[in-house]
Amino acid sequence: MANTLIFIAISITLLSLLISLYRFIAGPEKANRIIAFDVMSVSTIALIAFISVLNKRIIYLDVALIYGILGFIGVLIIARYIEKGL
Amino acid sequence: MFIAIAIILAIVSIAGAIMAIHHKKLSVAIIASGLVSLTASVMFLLLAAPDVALTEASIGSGLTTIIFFYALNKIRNNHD
Amino acid sequence: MIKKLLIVGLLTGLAFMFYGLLISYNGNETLTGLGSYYAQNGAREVGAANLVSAIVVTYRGLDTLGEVTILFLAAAIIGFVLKLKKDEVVEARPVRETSELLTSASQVIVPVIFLVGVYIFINGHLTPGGGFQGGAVIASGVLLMLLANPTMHISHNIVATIESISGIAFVAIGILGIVLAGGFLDNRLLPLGEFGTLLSAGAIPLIYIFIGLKVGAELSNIIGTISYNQNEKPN
Amino acid sequence: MSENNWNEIIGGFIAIGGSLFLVLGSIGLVRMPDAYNRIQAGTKASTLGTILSLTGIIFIVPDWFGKLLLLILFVLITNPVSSHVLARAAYYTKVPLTGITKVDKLKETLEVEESRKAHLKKVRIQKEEE
Amino acid sequence: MFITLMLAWLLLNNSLQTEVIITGAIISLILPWLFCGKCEVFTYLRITPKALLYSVLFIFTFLTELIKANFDMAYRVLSPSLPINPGIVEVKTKLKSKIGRVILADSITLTPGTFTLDLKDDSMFIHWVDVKSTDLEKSTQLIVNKFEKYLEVMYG
Amino acid sequence: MEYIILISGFLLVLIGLWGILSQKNLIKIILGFTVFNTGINIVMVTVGYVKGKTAPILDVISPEEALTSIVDPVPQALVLTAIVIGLGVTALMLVYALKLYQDKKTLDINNFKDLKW
Repeated sequence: MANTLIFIAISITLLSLLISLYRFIAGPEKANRIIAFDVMSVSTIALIAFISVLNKRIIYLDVALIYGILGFIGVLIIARYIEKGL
Repeated sequence: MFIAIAIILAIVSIAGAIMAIHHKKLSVAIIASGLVSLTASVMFLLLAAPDVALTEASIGSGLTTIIFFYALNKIRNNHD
Repeated sequence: MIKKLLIVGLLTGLAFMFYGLLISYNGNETLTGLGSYYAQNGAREVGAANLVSAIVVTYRGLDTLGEVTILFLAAAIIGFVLKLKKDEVVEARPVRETSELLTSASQVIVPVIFLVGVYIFINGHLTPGGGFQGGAVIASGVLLMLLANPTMHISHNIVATIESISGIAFVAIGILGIVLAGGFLDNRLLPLGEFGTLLSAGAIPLIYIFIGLKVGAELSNIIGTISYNQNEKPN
Repeated sequence: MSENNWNEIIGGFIAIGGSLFLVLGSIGLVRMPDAYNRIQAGTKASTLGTILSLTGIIFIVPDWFGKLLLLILFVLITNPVSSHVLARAAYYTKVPLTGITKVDKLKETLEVEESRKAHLKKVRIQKEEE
Repeated sequence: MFITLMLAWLLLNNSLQTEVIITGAIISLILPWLFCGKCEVFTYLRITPKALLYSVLFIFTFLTELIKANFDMAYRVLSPSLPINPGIVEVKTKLKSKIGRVILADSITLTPGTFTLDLKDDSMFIHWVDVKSTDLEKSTQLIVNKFEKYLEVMYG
Repeated sequence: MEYIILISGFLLVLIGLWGILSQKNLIKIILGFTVFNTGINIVMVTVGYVKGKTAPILDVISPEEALTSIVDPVPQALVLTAIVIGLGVTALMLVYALKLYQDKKTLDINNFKDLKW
């Protein structure tokens, strides 16, 4: 039962990944693409958590934590780059 | 279920790779290659390799993108 | 034009080779060869729950030593190449000041990032991760400090000291392994301990601490060198 | 066993709600007219969506409480900061606002400061000339 | 500082064995010693019963505002005519301590239709999806006050 | 699942090689190199995958039944080394590209003719 619900949640999350991929490809400015990149990396954290529930291994959550840290720093460095403050 | 995740990830990563090669602006190309590394890390997780996924997420996507941006920054400074 | 045709031809040939590989690949069902040996004996001989780090640190310890050496050489060459031109005067570039929110928030976030890095390389024998990943996380913490305060500059002396001390300690543990136990980098110089707890697996946590410190120092050295933006000379 | 089942079902529905918010955020990303409104939609929806998904997982597997709580706190602290830095970068590189924007107080303040600085500079130059 | 790091270490390890606790204590003693210049953030924290009560109330208010913000955003996104009315307004804050300002800016970012664009001294510039008033006093009252009354007690 | 990931790994290799061979800009060539690297890593890990087995970390599995329940750890250890060395190589290539740029003020590879005869 719980697995079915998580399947549905994973499908919806994948849909959101695809929609923000559209904004990433089409975005007119650099800033729009970076927003799409941010949203994709945050929703991938949720995706990793769902995968770890399906596999029943707690150790996969470490990957989500590192993913969050590096995504945050990546967005920061791109933002500092486009405002010429690096 | 894993097949659906794999298909979506393959689509995202190949779109990112084509953008990384063919986009005119260098900064957009670098962000796209970071996207390729991020999806590759989720693929490693699906293949039951959390060690490699951690390494790819921290080193492959994070530090490589950061070093590319610093280099690009130096080129832009000398340029204008 | 003829060049592009040549490239397309080459890639098509390669694609046919890959197609052949893809046809012949039909999913493994069981472990074979070296993998099955490690799966059977790894846990008993080494005492580490994470078989990947068992392989990286003990069975293939010399490879890891070479890898650390390659990273050290890369850092040294980058420093050498970028420092070559000294006489050219580059005028100081105006750097836009960071927002107050970022500097305050980074003071909260940086210690947590360092803590996560330390967690990853101390628990390298139980959970995924190990020296290299922990070192990368520590380097990203240093990078966040640099981002919050662009005029800060990383002291090369401290970094070089940490790096050389941990490198010497790494080799010393390896030689102790020859003296006290079976061979170079043998982890049985300390008792193996109870399987699956923090202080188990002999010397693996110790080795990983030194690898993590060394890799972190090297990567922050690379970042510090490449981000050094000739701001030192005013006007 | 039945209690456990109820926990799992509640957690699953919370997780579905979180992923629905993620989808709403990305729809907002596509539909909004300019970069700032997109940041609005993206930040709020992705933060709440991720938090709700992780909370649902806490209901499903209560043993993983610690790491999930740390992840939730981390997302809650870092996501607004990154969006703030991004918006500030976009504003100072003059990414255009949409046409229906009503007021822009920051621009007025910056213009006032600019004119004051220019005035001070002029005064100083005059003094030096004298 | 020590307490925060220790708590994070325990949450990270998800277990309560003695050796885990000892290692965590050693690490959380070493890390603040390395970053002693950064300790200033935590010194404003007040631990009195009133402050504790107000922080619980603050978390409660914040969560309700967060959920309200998302339903608001969902309504705006899904309705076909896109009812937005954006603008940038200026508000004043009375908080002085750094961590209080960070928390205030974070909460403003996550509440209905607003996010912080820039901070200068005691005025914040806020991008608002649905501008209700351009007046300084009134927008301050609308946006900031509901959080500030708690944060003022907690951090001063 | 592993077929799809294998196919995408091969496609990444091909795209990266195409980028290396056809682009003119030095930075673009290095980007093609990183994409190539990622594709090769994915292919190597896929070769070590065993259907339906879990990760080679024995915290819920007892060591006795490890043989029948984990995937092959050897390719994972090799790929771990390869990623770290890839970072070093990429950083070196970038620094040399920067140096060339400082000498010639251009990034186009057609302008570097010093070794041509």
